[in-house]
Amino acid sequence: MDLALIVSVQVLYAVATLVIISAGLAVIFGMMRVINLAHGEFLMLGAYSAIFATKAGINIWIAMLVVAPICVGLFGIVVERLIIRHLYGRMVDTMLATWGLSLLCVGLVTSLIGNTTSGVSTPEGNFSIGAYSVSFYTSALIVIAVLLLFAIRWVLRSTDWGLIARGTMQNPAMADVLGISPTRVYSITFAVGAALSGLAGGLLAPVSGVVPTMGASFIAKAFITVIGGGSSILAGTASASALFGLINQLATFITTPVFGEVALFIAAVVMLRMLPQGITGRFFKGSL
Amino acid sequence: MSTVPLLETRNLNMRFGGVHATRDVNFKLSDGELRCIIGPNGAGKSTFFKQLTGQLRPTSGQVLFRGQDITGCQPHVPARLGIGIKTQVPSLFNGLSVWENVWLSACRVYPKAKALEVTRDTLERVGLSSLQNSTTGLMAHGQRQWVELAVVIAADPSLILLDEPAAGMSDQEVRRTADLILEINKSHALIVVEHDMSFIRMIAKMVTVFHQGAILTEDLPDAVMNNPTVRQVYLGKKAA
Amino acid sequence: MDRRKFIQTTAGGIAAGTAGMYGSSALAADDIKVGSIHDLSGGLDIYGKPMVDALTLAIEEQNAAGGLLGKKVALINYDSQSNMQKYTEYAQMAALKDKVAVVHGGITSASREVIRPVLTKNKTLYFYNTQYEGGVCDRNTFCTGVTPAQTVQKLIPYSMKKWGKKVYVIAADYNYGQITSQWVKKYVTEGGGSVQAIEFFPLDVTNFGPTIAKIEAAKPDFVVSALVGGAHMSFYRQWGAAGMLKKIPMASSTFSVGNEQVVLAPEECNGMVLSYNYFEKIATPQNKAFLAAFHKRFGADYPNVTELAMGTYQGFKLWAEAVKKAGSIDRVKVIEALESGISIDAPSGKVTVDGASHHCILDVSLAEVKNKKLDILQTFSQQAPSDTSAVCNLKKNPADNQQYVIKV
Amino acid sequence: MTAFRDSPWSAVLVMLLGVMATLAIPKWVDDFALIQITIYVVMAILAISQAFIWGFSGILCFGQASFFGLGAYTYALSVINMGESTLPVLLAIALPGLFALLLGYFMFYGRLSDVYMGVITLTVSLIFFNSVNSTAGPEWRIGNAPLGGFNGIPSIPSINYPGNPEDTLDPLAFFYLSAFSLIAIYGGLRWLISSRIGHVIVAIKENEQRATLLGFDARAFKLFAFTLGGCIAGLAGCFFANWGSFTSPTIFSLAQSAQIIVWVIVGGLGTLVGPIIGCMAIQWLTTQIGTQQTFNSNLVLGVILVVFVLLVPKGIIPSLGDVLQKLFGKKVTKGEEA
Repeated sequence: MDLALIVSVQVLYAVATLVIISAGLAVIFGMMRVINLAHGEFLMLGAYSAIFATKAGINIWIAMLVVAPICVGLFGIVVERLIIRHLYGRMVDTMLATWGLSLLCVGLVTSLIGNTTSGVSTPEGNFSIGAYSVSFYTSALIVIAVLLLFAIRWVLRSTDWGLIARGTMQNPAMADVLGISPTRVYSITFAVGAALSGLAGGLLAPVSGVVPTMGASFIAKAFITVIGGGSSILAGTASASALFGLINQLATFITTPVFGEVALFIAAVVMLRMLPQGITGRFFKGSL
Repeated sequence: MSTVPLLETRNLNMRFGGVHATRDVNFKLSDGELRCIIGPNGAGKSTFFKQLTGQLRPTSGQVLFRGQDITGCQPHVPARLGIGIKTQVPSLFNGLSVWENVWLSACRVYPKAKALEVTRDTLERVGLSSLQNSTTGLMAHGQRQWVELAVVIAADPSLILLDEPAAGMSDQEVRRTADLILEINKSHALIVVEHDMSFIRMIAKMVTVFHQGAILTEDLPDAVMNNPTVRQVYLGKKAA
Repeated sequence: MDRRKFIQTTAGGIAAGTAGMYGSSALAADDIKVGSIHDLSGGLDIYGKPMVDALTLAIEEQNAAGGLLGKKVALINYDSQSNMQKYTEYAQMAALKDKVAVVHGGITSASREVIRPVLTKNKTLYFYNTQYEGGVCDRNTFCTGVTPAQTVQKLIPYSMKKWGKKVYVIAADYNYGQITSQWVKKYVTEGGGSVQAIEFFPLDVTNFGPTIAKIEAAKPDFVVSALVGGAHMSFYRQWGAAGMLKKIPMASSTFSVGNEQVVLAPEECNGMVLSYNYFEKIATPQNKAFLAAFHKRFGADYPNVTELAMGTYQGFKLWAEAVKKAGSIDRVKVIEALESGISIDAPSGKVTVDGASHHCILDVSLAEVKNKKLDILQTFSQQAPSDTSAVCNLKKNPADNQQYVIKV
Repeated sequence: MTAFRDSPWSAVLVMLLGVMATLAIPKWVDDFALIQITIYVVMAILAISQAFIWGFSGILCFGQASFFGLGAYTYALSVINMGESTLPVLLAIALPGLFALLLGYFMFYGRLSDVYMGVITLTVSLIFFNSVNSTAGPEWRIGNAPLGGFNGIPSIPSINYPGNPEDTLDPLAFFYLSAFSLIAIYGGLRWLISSRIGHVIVAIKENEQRATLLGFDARAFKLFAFTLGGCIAGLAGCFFANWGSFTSPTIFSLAQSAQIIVWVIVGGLGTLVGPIIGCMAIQWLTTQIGTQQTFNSNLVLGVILVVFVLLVPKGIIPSLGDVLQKLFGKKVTKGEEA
């Protein structure tokens, strides 16, 4: 019985991780149709800012939940102003520019901070379910993922900024006519997306070795989750994370972690073929 | 003339969610005929047109070309059977020259040498020979409509479907398009979807009036003009 | 648009400028050239950097003491960027273009197996200074790193005596992990114990949740880890976070090689037992002098001189000794000098080249991780590379050129 | 002169230059540089396959590394088992081609948009990378050739003259083989592009809907182009395995796919010569960076890609074409570059 419990906790943990790492991308790609291949590096920068903040004496939770998002959010604004702004509407060029940006970030961080793996230890201790012990941090991540979904939902649905942002994305010209400057909304939305990625990086710092090249392992999964999810940001990301998280963890338990990854990718390819518009292209139509 | 109609639809239906775009449309067209389809916006003209070209898969009913069922087939099949299609918004190979656009259409049907000759004749026929080297993407809207016409007839289809060929044209250009269509009708059957009544009067032989997804009436242009229901539904609003 | 045209021309200028800057570094004609091919960027840079630092120090010390055969020794550095194609390119460049006297390089066994055939074909002497799974038998190659018969053979009996007989093995999924785990299994069964399971992980896996649960279910007496690389660090972190360190002790054949004990918090790795040739706490005078020189050269806050760094330092010293003995840098003469049994008093104790297997006889110590430091528990002097010498004798058949995979 | 009419002359010119270069290089270059240039030529073949399917057929494929790797592994595994290299070379072309056919059918007959195709092809190359990366165990072997997982397959026998396995190609002969293959493939592709099928493929890239309405089954033409691209990339993989007599899973990695894309963007999308030059320039630059410790190679590649996408979106060759055109003021109503 305990094993079943542990497996379900692991599955929830995997789903929570997928939600957290793809939330930022869902905003940037889901809403703005900007394909940000530097998303992995935004995560890495978030992890590093959390580590430096913790080393500078800030409480780890504040470092992860506040410092990391703010740093990467600011970086997002700079990136949007310098690069992304010129490329709206040119999807392939944005893909290539952000790919260049990701290589650039990895190179910059490696030369500045060097390559020794840094990290911060996982806060809080652990508790045990039957014979198995689970770290508090894992359950904290699950809770944070759920809160994150509701927070995004609240911002988008019931704040005027959320409404303006959604409106502008759907029809920038219309927003212009109504006196809202799309350029400002675009840069704010991109910054929010970057901040969410920074938050994800911060949250994952304690559980993974933070190296300049850590972004690569997240980028593919984040993209598959967002694209698999489909047009509506929240319902799509949540449903895709649940599906892919489940497949990944079950395959990992049955075989090895490697085939867990391969199973995830194969499931994604097959699903994209069956539902070209993603899960919310067919189900949960019209939800946020 | 064989008794089998060139094109026939049997109670064709199309539903988008709640909207019932075409309702049990039974339509017949014989060889060499020129038929116009008119109707107010939202009467289902374009939906009907897209069902014929295979761009939309009908919810129910059949589309028969020379008796062969082509309902909901792959979009490239009607063209192979000899149906030339001109879409509402001119859809051309913008990066290529006029010559190349027309040549591509011809080369699917004719061997290499014949294709060159057909291309030259078609451009001659539509009066675009002088513009054959210019890039289609950079040309004026009217000219692009004619290029698309040339592209369609280059493949010598037995039936040509035109969706609003005169849209966005000056009167003088509309006049020239009408002459072109009449000249084309000498060797090809045509269905023209249009709502510009003056253009219809220039070319039409038989007119089919669509209203709320169904055929209201089929008659000669003058008869259609004076038909009270048509006037009330369609011309009445405009005349008032 | 003028602005854009202006930017395009300057961009073109910059690109040309940077390209021009890459002339070859200043190399006098008659310098003795030593090639170094290590990963200084990409996933494996945490191992490469300390190795190149140690090699630089060794060469600077050599030049300070009058160079070699009266000539200055020059280091040519190639960053293989954790990319196998670059390893092949640079091995060819070192052998054919720069015509170096010797190449020190290769970190993973994969990279060794790329450059070894190239260097042997192009007759350039090759030193592989990393601890590895053993079995390489090639007259043109000298392996100065420790092999399982020297380290694992000490680590397993000690751990079994201390913790018990049921062992769970986790290893990096490439030939190092595969073969080392076989050696662990051999010594565990010889000691009367049993290996419950062996699980392999590719180098980029970071989520070890399910694995920790499986280990808990198996309830082993201790775990043996042969994990490699920055990503695998997260295993130790998740292991500590799940509070497993207190429940199930751990021994490792790769921990601290990438200075993991400095990065991780004490409660994530204290008590781990390791076995290597070199630890900073070795109390020989040569080691004290070496550490003083190292910290003077690379800064006092240098985290920790790793096993691989010392392997590279000793590798160069052995080669230099052989050149002095042979009186020339000619490949065959140096090989014969090395095969005659060169030995040096290195910081890790006496290191002697075993002529038959081209491996080294050296001291091996057991140590325990305690608050980011490695405390020595036991030292075994002059351990022979018995695993490789059992299958490889280059004196009897010098033409042998392969890696024996030991059937356990 | 529109895109089609000027192609025969520029093609012949480029091929002539290629042949002259191939004959001249071995004369005034030492054998190390020859081996270096050989790998540039091999990578250029890979670049051409990407340039053809992306630049001319409009297929956004981010996973060309999958066919490249498949070609290398197929050659390695079959030549170790068979000894004689002629059949393995053919297999190294056919198998990736077959895989491209299957993957292409899976994608093109599913009405997928460009972006989705980019992500799927990228994911497929990651599937290859992860699967091959985990075959280090002794049980993973085909015949007597172990797959070797992360450490790859070392000491792969090189291509031999058809008939006798002993007589293998020396670096010079291998250079000639690769260079003339590159020239032949370049010529073949230019001929194909100016042929009827080529026109239709380019037309489909311009406007798929109009091509369909003209009666061309766009999916079949794209599948043909994609499969051809797969075969060429497979051949490049076979030559790559031959060049270093080694292959490892990193051949499928994200970094490898990224490099291919950078070559085509820097060289010039929509041309074949551009990516060849872009590929050789970038390869040379990354090797130089490796020997100098000043810059990190990722940093330089990243800057190049960002700068080119923002400032020189058409890549070197088309931009040069524009500059030359403005300088010599040729009155040309040029639409898309050849």
